[in-house]
Amino acid sequence: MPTMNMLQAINNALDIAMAEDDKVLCFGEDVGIFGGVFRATSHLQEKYGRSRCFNTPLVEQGIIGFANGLAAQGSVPVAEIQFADYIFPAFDQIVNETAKFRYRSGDLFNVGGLTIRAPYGGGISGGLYHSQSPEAYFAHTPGLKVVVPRNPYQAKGLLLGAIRDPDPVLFFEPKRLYRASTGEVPEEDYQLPIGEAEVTREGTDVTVLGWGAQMEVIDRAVELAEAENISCEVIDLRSILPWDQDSVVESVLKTGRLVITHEAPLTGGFAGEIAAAVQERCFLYLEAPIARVTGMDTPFPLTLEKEYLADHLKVYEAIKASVAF
Amino acid sequence: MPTMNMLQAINNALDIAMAEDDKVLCFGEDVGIFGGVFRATSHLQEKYGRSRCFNTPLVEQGIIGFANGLAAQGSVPVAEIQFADYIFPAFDQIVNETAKFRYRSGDLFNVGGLTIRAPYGGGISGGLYHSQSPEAYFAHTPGLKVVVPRNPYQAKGLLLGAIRDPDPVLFFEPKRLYRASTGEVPEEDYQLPIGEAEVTREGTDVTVLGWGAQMEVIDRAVELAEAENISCEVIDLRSILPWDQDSVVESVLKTGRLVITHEAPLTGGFAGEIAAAVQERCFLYLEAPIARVTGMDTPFPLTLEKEYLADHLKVYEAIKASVAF
Amino acid sequence: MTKTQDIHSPEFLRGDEFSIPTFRLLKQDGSLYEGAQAPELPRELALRIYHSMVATRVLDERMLAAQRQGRLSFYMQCIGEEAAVIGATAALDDADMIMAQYREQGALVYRGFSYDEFMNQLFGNELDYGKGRQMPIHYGSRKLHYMTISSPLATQIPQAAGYAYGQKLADEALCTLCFFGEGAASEGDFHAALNMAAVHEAPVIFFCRNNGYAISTPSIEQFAADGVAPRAFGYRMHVIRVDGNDILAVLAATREARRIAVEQNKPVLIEAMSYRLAAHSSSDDPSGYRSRKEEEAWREKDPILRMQHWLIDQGWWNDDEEKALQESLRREVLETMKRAEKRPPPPLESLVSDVYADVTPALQQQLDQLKRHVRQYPDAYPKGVRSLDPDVAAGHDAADHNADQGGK
Amino acid sequence: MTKTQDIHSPEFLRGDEFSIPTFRLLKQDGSLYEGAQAPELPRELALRIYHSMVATRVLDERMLAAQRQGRLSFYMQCIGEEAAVIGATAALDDADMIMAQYREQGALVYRGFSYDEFMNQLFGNELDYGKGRQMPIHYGSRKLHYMTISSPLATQIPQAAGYAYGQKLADEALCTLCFFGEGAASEGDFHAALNMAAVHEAPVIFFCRNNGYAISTPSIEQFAADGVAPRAFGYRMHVIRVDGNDILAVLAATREARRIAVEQNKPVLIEAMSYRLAAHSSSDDPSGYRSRKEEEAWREKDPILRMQHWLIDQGWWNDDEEKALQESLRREVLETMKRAEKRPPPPLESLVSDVYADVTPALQQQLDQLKRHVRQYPDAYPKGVRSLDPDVAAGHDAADHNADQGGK
Ligand SMILES: Cc1ncc(C[n+]2csc(CCOP(=O)(O)OP(=O)(O)O)c2C)c(N)n1
Ligand SMILES: Cc1ncc(C[n+]2csc(CCOP(=O)(O)OP(=O)(O)O)c2C)c(N)n1
Ligand SMILES: [Mg+2]
Ligand SMILES: [Mg+2]
Repeated sequence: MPTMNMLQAINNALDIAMAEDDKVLCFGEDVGIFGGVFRATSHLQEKYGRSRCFNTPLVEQGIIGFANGLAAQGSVPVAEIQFADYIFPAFDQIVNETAKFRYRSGDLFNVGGLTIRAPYGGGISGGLYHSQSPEAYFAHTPGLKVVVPRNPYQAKGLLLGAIRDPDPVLFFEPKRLYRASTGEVPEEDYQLPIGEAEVTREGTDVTVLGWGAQMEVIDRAVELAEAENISCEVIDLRSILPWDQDSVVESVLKTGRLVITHEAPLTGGFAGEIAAAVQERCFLYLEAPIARVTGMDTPFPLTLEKEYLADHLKVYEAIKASVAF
Repeated sequence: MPTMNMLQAINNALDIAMAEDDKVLCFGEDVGIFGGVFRATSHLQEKYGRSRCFNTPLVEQGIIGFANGLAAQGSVPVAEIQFADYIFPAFDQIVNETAKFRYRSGDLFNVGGLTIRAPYGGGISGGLYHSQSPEAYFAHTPGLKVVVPRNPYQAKGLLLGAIRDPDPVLFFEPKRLYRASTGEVPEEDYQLPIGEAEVTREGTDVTVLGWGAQMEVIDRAVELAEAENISCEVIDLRSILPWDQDSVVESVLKTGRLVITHEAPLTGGFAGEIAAAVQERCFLYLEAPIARVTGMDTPFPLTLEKEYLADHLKVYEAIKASVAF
Repeated sequence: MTKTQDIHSPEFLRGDEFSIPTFRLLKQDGSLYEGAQAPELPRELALRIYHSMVATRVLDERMLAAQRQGRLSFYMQCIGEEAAVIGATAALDDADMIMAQYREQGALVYRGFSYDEFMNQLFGNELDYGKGRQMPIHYGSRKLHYMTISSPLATQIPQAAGYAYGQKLADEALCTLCFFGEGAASEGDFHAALNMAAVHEAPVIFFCRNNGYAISTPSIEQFAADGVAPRAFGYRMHVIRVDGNDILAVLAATREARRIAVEQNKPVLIEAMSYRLAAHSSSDDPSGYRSRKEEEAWREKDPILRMQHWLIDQGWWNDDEEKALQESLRREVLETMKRAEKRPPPPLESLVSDVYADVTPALQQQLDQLKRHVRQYPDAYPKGVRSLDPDVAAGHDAADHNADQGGK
Repeated sequence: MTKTQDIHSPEFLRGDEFSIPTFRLLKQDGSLYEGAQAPELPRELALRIYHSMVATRVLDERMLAAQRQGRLSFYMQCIGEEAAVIGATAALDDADMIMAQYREQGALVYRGFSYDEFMNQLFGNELDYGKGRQMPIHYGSRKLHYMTISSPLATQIPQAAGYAYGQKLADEALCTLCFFGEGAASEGDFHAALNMAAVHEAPVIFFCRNNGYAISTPSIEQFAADGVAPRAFGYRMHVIRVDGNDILAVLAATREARRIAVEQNKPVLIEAMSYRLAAHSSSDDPSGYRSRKEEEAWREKDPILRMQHWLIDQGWWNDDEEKALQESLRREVLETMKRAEKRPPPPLESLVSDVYADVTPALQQQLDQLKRHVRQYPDAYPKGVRSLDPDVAAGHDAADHNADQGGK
């Protein structure tokens, strides 16, 4: 099996989707001949022509508006937003249009073919506007699906799943891992399920939950914890919306403890939703308060980024505190 | 003391603010001679002239962009978004600009003078796009303040507080109550504090928390509950961001139970944040899971709106279930 | 890079240099302007257009009255703009996609949307294709290639560009026509749409109904330029301004626009100059922001009367036919309205379907919980409880109608 | 309502009719075009402009090198566009507000932002006015009326309209100049801004740097029209296109634009035609999307050399002066860079200040928690721990500098 980094895995998934179905289109700012500023769409224009892989003008609301129209028409657009921080000009098209297209028309029309890809997250010295993790904004929006992969294998399988999913999917890519994360990825076509969490490590003392680049952070924290004989069950949520409550609840019923971590600020972050739902379903089984390890309630900083981030040491401390409660 | 409905109270607050400080400007779609589609800005153009109260072109991102610039310059803009459902085209200007203006400039510049008013909420047969309650989208955004009044007295005092607050404030007005809610409102200038919840009724068995139009729903539910001898403590959160954790926690430490209700969909709604924070701080004192009574995880419907809404009967059932747990 | 002429003194242009003329063919009395030539318009098509205009007007008048009587929560009229909307639609292939704003019910009438179909949407009953989820006037029809209306303004404009681009790739020789108001054209989405359509050569017709107002805001507070048409220069886009009350001019202009769009894969902008004769909606009262006199001046330019005069001149129409048409339409509106009012609401399940292609487990749980709740308080939720009672649900005839009206 | 001429045949305009010329004064050899007249430009001002252009170039070259050496995380150069940026700034009153995109450091140089101030921002140290929160090149200066740069494109354009409207109400006889790229002009905010400024008569100059590219996207994939200038017609806005490499033309055009803005309260659009000679940023490599040949052709139009030739012709400049200037600037850049690099980072408290006017209790708690954590793992957070150690914090000289550099 070949080794790929996450960008290669994503590029490979797009290639497979475009080869298979000529209704699949890839576009966005600098996506054409340049292959995107991160090169996720490299060579796709060469292979599939300018009408199927192209640069757009610099206008996110236009990109998603155009993509909504294409999807309604029956095409399968994969639109790239250059950085998740720049998805907000398209917020109306996504939240008021994409999300509500099928519902408001009573299923006469839908934009289920749409996938929106965007690199998200910190750890790359990006400051306020190249570091944000906006998944929670979209997770409050019925009608959308929100997916975040943790490594190249997941990225390829989930992206193919997203493109073929009958609902519109926001696919947030942890850009810190684009080149840093490598692994074996099958050449051939495969899909991973949307809406299902994955238990990546079994344990008994505490459940540690995250998604995307935080999974690497969790792994490092768990290593420290296991060295102290704390047995951790690790869950990659993978889909933020809809999210796999049953898997999380099942784990917490077993461990009695839950630590959730994400990069986005605490207040209104998706960990709040998870904590609220889990305390409701696991109330009598919880042995410690559900802990959240997140970004601070500030815009994303630069020079003190390391201090700001929800890193492995903070997660480790939260695990210890939970077990010691 | 004169009796006012909520629109009159808001109009009165704007009038006082404009009379006091000629840097205060009111603008938005149809805000000028027409006085806004709900007439919240009636007569202000007559009184203060077209340069201080005016119609804008139909472009929410422009309204808020323009308002951000005015605020940075030292003016005190009070921008109206005709319906909260139409605030999303301005999402980028609010979330990436308004919220981060002071932080990113190291306090060289700020848009603290800005207030954004928008009618929100359901119960008026408005369907998908005249009923939304988007407070949670903004509550995940450090740098913003988010305020929701429950009655005319609160509306006037909180709006004057918002306009004079040194930070940008989103002021969501429960449009269902615009004319339906009336009460005594002092003619003169007064302010209510931003960031402080209010205990509107004391009780011992369960804390029931909400904001805006839900407070009326809560009152009806509590009436039913009190008839069953359930003693309810009722809290109006008033400020969603920053929110008054201490007051809520204090109450829950006393009652051991919490029911939170909002109109917005469940998943990612602000009740999740409150529940997550409260379970952390009150873990050993909770006698039942924190309950959330909210809109369903769908776009806002029309014909079946009554069924959809988090009404008094649903809140009442949640109170009973919490007490019976 | 741009290659233009050089100048050596700083001369500013202002746009006034380039005034865009208005294309007109038909005078109010039904005769043609000197030098004007009517587009090809066989009698049958002319009558289809005229019938649609009248049917739209009758519907509008009746439904506003119904709203006033409290039978309907909300309504929006097309009055005064029937020629713009129906003329544009008649210039299209019936399979072209239409993406409208909300004041274009005439397009649906022209394509054959029945009064029953209108009424089901207006009353949000169980036969409404939109399943009673949107406010009145948010029609849609898949079989008639009419995209379901969405309230947020201008969002359909970039969508139309994308839809048309997809049509081009599918090589269907079809185009998309996108209606919007001069107010909506202020939104950022307008700029995004026109630019993207021009760059990517999408076969889309942007049809701006400049009716002078956006709710209370007159167009001079909407933009400083002479209308919306000059914006086309910013995108190097074909553009024409047309008298929106002139059915022949609208038809001719839109036909030519369609030819450019479909044959050359180029977007076109049409600005139809008209006037919103009615209030913005049933919630609005225009007396606060404009004069009766202004309204009267425009009432004299009524597009339906103008076409009627022309038809009579052609010998294709007479007063008796007019009377008969009006009467039969009025009767039909009343009958269909009564039918629709009586129909039950959509079932409780419709609250959670279509959020996703399949109902998610979490939504199913929310529905089940709601059902339990409604059963507990049946009197509090008369609409919801109905669909819970299997006898009631089975007893009526709605299911039969569903099959042939679904459109999808 | 719009009153225009009538036509009776459906003629579509395409905008090609209205080609906007380019205003030029100075040839590359330093001589004026025939018939051209230089704007009033006393020697002292000319040299201030020229020094600023050179100082910007030197800064750009040195800092890109520093980035390549790994001393700096990121950099963006203005190379090739110095005349556009500095010429525009020199036409303003120094108290006019400038709201820039990110490639306009020349404007700051011209207004007197010191190399120290640049460096503190670039290295995000404790003296950075922005407190080390934004990426390099996000400068701002309150005392120099230069709005802090924000990465999201085009957001400053409607803000500039609002800022200028506030200036008008304050009756200050000042205006706002807003810089943006031809790429950013595709954003919805651009349309919003120009329309609002035109309708509300804000004294704002929209200055578009059309440098041919938005990262890899050439302007022909950005818009179908001949540049950005024709969009002005859509707003009935004064517009001029100017050779952006021609310092005299930019100066003359912007002065006239300022006069229109301040005296008539009318917005103006200027499109400066130039070329981004360098890569988009230090993260970019243009060889994948454009040719050396194209770059070389533009390198021959270097705006600094062009002005230098003119200055030499005036007898105001010579090679020795050039050499001395270059050397002293290079030395200064290196010295200030070394100073800035060595300065400590902002204190941990800066993570939570300025989110709101006052630190909220919740943020104070988050900070306290972070402090405890950093104390527990001091080696993991070398930057953060520094400000926790009172001896270290008191020992250095930063506090002294803070007072006179704060700008606010
Ligand atoms: C994004 C958005 N903002 C505001 C509104 C509220 N609104 C509904 S119609 C309307 C005026 C539209 O005017 P115009 O586009 O000229 O169309 P007309 O009503 O004249 O046909 C406004 C402001 C909306 N529906 N969507
Ligand atoms: C809203 C937004 N979208 C995308 C980006 C990423 N981005 C940064 S610069 C740039 C190109 C800008 O081109 P242009 O406006 O022509 O300015 P230039 O770099 O040529 O000076 C892009 C796409 C951004 N910063 N903001
Ligand atoms: Mg209109
Ligand atoms: Mg550029």
